[in-house]
Amino acid sequence: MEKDEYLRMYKEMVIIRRLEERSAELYQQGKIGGFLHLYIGQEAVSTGLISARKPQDRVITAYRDHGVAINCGLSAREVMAELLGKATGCSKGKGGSMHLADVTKNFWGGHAIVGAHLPIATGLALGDAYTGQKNVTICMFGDGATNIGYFHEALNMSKIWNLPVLWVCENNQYGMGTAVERASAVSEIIQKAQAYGMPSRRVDGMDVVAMRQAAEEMIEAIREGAGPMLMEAMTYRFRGHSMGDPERYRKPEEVHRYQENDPIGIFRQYLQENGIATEEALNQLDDEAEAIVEDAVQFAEASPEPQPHELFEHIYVEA
Amino acid sequence: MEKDEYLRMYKEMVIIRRLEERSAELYQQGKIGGFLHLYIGQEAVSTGLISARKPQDRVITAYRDHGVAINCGLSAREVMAELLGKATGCSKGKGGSMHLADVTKNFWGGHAIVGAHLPIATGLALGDAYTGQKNVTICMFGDGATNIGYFHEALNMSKIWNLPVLWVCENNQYGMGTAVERASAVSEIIQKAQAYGMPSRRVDGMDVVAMRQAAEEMIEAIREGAGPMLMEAMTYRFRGHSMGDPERYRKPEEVHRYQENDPIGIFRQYLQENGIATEEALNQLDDEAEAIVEDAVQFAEASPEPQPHELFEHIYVEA
Amino acid sequence: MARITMREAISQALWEEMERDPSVFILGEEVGVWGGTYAVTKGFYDHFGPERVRDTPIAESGIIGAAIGAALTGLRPVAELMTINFAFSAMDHIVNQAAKLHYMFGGQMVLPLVIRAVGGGGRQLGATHSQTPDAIFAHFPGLKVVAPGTPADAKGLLKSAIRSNDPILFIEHATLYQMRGEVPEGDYTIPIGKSTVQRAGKDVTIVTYSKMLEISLKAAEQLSKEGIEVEIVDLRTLRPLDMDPVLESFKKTNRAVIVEEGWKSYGVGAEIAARIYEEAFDYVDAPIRRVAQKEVPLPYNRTLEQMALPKVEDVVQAVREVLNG
Amino acid sequence: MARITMREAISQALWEEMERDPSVFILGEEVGVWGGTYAVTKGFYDHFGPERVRDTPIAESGIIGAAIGAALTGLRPVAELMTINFAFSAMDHIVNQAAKLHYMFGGQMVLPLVIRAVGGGGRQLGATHSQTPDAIFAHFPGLKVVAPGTPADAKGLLKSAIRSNDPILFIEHATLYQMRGEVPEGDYTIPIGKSTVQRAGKDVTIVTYSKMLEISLKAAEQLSKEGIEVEIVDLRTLRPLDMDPVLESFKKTNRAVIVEEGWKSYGVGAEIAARIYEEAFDYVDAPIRRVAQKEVPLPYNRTLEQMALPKVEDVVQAVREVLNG
Ligand SMILES: Cc1ncc(C[n+]2csc(CCOP(=O)(O)OP(=O)(O)O)c2C)c(N)n1
Ligand SMILES: Cc1ncc(C[n+]2csc(CCOP(=O)(O)OP(=O)(O)O)c2C)c(N)n1
Ligand SMILES: [Mg+2]
Ligand SMILES: [Mg+2]
Repeated sequence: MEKDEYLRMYKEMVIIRRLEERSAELYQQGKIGGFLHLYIGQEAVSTGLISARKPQDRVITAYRDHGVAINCGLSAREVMAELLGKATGCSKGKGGSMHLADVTKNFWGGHAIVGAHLPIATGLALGDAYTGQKNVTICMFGDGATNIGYFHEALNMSKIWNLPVLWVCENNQYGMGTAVERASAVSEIIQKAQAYGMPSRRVDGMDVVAMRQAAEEMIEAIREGAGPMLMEAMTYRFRGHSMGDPERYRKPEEVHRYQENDPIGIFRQYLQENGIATEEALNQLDDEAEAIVEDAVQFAEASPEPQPHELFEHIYVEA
Repeated sequence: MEKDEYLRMYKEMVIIRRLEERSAELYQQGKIGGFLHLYIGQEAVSTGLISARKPQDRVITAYRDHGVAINCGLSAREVMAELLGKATGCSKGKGGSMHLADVTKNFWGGHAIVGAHLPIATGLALGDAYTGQKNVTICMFGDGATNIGYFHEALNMSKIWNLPVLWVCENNQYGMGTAVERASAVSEIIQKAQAYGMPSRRVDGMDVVAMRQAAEEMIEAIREGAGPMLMEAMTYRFRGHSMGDPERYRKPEEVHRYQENDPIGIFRQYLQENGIATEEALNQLDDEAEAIVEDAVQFAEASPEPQPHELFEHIYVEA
Repeated sequence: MARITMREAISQALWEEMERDPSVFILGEEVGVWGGTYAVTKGFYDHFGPERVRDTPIAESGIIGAAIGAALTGLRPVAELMTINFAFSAMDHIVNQAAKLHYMFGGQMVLPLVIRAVGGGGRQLGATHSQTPDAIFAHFPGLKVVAPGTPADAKGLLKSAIRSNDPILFIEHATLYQMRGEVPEGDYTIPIGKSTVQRAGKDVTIVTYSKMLEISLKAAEQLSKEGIEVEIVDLRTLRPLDMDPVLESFKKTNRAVIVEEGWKSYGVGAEIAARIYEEAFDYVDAPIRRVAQKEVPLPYNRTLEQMALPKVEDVVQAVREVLNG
Repeated sequence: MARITMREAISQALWEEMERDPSVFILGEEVGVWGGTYAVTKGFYDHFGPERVRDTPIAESGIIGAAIGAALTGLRPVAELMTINFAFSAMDHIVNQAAKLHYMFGGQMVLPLVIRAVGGGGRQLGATHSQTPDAIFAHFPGLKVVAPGTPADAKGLLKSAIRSNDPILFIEHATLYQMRGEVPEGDYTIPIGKSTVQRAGKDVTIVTYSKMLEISLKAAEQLSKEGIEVEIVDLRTLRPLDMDPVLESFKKTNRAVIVEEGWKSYGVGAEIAARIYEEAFDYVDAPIRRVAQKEVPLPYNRTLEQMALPKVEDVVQAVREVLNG
């Protein structure tokens, strides 16, 4: 990897972190409504993963989507504006936190029904296979999502049709308050790949470099016709499931233990130890990231609400 | 096994065969309506399987249910009457071929939505676990049913809760016209058990003795708390999926090859070779079986239609 | 114009659209090798090949989800649900995904998607396999729901549906496949969302669609012999609902009967009746009647099942009632 | 009588029934350790243990299927769907299994099953998470659909539901959980399938239920200041539908407004309007009005979302219209 690429990734991770922290504040202030699922702690997963895709590769994920959106190249401005429900948001204020998307950047959302986007991902890849394009679809979902039938139907179909999908389970070890072993008969999610005769790989999702490398290898193999694969990224969310989670299901010590394993801290150390960046350079990136997020907040706050007539737009393409 | 038990099983298989043949005729005559799925070729599966259960063990299956009903102890009369939609049918003429049941015999139906009865089976077993009864639930389904999400949700739940269910896939190698390998990423259905960390076993479903033995072992292990298991019974349906199947998806030679492997013929030979029954004794059982089915047809034909007011009965328990 | 069956008309529309546009393809259970459970896609697999006539596993959510995804990439999938009863096994993908993606993402996602599904009772298939739950799908804004009652409409509407950029549930009726009618050859389209008068009359307006059009036409013939001339408006599309021809007719006849195959409560007839009263209150001369299915899960037994389904005599009687009412 | 919230009332009903009858148990996502996403089952897990307050995987068909199976064995499961929007992911099990097994097998299967589901919009949850699709469930004979609008009704109806031997979908409204009201202590039941007058009046009848009762009561207060006395009939149960109190009221007022939160087309109001016209035609003095949600997938933006939902002013205006109409 080029040095610039490392730094770009580092900065993206910090942008995500800052954006999530500011979102939490704006939620507390009542400026963001609905459900808000923060990506704090999981930044390395999508940053490493998405950095390995080509622009023509499609990305689709669940409602924990702010980080993914940034990694896909959406600006912090249009993400923040969407969180505030503004007309300048990437989904025109109609989607909100759970429904970010920008199809021109091949980011296909942000989906709020657990697991329901997996069959859609199969379809995105089917579309590419049908037209003979060598694109890969990257579909991300949580550990909890692997227990719903949609997962099963989607993975099976992708395999019988040998479709170019990289299935990425972000195993943050809980689906809301339910620990993975209380909800899933097997706690290693990769074991589920065996039911589909699908290659699989477990990756340290706190290590962005490991994620990047695994993603590159798997995406290129899929692009070359290896068929769908399942990646399990081991990670942890530092915050509650969404805002207002009483967090009765885990001990603060557990959270602290993981927080010491901060993906941004790990990457920082890696960059310094390998002489890729100095502390000052990283601090400067931190400042830039912070400025970007602050600008985004200001932009979003200053942006207009959608016009009332927008309520009746986009129900159908054809009236 | 006792000699009597062998003979009882043999006779049951022949009753099923005759009953299915007569059903086909009655369907052609327009006396049976709707969909009719014959069990011809698969008799050894449920005969061996159900013969291993205790009366308190629950049985639930799909729409290919006539044989299972007979094995569960429903009379040929009430089965045939149901096929003809008569008031004397086991479901009062309201269910038809796909919805046979007799809960007093612990036969919980006959279900027509592919795979939808699997979560219900989880619930039957959950009921027994809740009340501390050592009953086993036997849930049968086709190979095609293993691709729908219901299968996944049900098997996973049964395992995390360690419920007493024997999952039995009747792999007759086709779901309608779709060969198992065209629909399922793995063509050995038992491989799907790995996604649930569930013990599994493949059994020759044309051999009633093998079925009986495997079922005994698995049912008793489950009764003793081993948790759910998956059995795959390898079998074949000699007739079309239902009446009026154009059978474009398989060659007559393939069907003939399997027909030479007739489960009744195999069992007949086994009984003679092991000195359990003479040819005459078996012929006599054949005659008895035929007489039972003929009597059932006459009974069914002579039975009354449901009263018109029945249309409005049983919508609710409480008005 | 050729006199062909509804099955042939639908088959023809599919075939022609596939020939015309390589982005149109079919997926569903038994659509390929088998030739379609109702033989609608017979011969397609051999002609268009397995990529364009794609057999799927039994996985309804998977099928509709895959169709949605493919549509998002710009293709024009026609997903077949073997029967509409299995739409419940794909409900989320139909009403929560297909119906909402365009709106929810601010218009950037476009889904040129057709879901074909066969509905209707009367074939002794029992409660789970005999439903006409059209109204519940029509309840969701974002989805269009089309249900033709004649071979010509089936062809014209299906072609329009395939060319449309909106997600459309296209409901066919199993007992109409054999029905014959004149169908224009070649490129024949009918706009989605337009009701139409299928029989002119002056005394009573019957509002109906799909299979019940046939029943209503028979009733009309019978009534005509008694000198009662019924006008029949065929909705053809349940959402968006075109009330104009209904209201125009009603303002002439001042009396209406609504005939639907599904259950009465919370069904199609309720909406039509409510709208007529709302939009033509001053023209109402008698209470509007609804003819619909008895409110029971349909039983297997033939006699009971027939008792539960709306019949010609029910329509005739309802018309007499509104004339006397 | 204590003045408690709807949340407490529901919680109380569940708690008391579980204490009373060991065959009652709860299953669903986050009902246990978490204490219920809406805190309805807070404290239950510690008191009743993991067998009776069973956390499940995210697998809605699995949950409802398991509840059906357990009910068939004679238990009384109360299955919780985290929100009614996820009912689409269990649609087949709700409308094809739970609603039909009793009938289809000739009465031999009995399902004492309650499915609790939280519905409603107004919290900026976006299109997939804000629905009020009550009407579509009420369309299916075999299922009962209950949706209380006051804490007392919530308690009394939930207790009856748990004791009932029929499958019941019990719809709660997320924005009503904080609502307070007098609730009888201890064994208090209300029969399923009975509408009731929640406010007496003589000028106009409002027919409504669930959250819209609150909106309608506010509208009534406002109108009362202008001397217009509205009578409010709360349906409470959508199937079986009890029209008696509606018709009795209507025969007195001769004017009606129906207020529902869901979409208008093919919604609850259509059915109520159609029935009033059918059963009290001679009493109609003005067209019946429906107040309902705008026909759009609910957007996230707060202003747009509020525009789409029925408001007090909408009800007030509709009442004025029927008085002038
Ligand atoms: C079908 C469905 N059921 C339930 C929910 C409610 N819900 C939202 S997120 C969630 C937990 C998902 O956990 P997981 O897949 O592990 O993702 P994570 O939140 O950990 O990223 C649940 C139960 C939903 N949105 N959709
Ligand atoms: C959810 C659903 N989808 C489709 C169907 C139509 N259908 C009925 S049987 C069947 C094939 C099932 O195959 P399999 O499970 O292998 O059982 P078999 O018929 O071979 O015994 C299909 C597709 C259905 N009944 N339910
Ligand atoms: Mg998780
Ligand atoms: Mg099979």
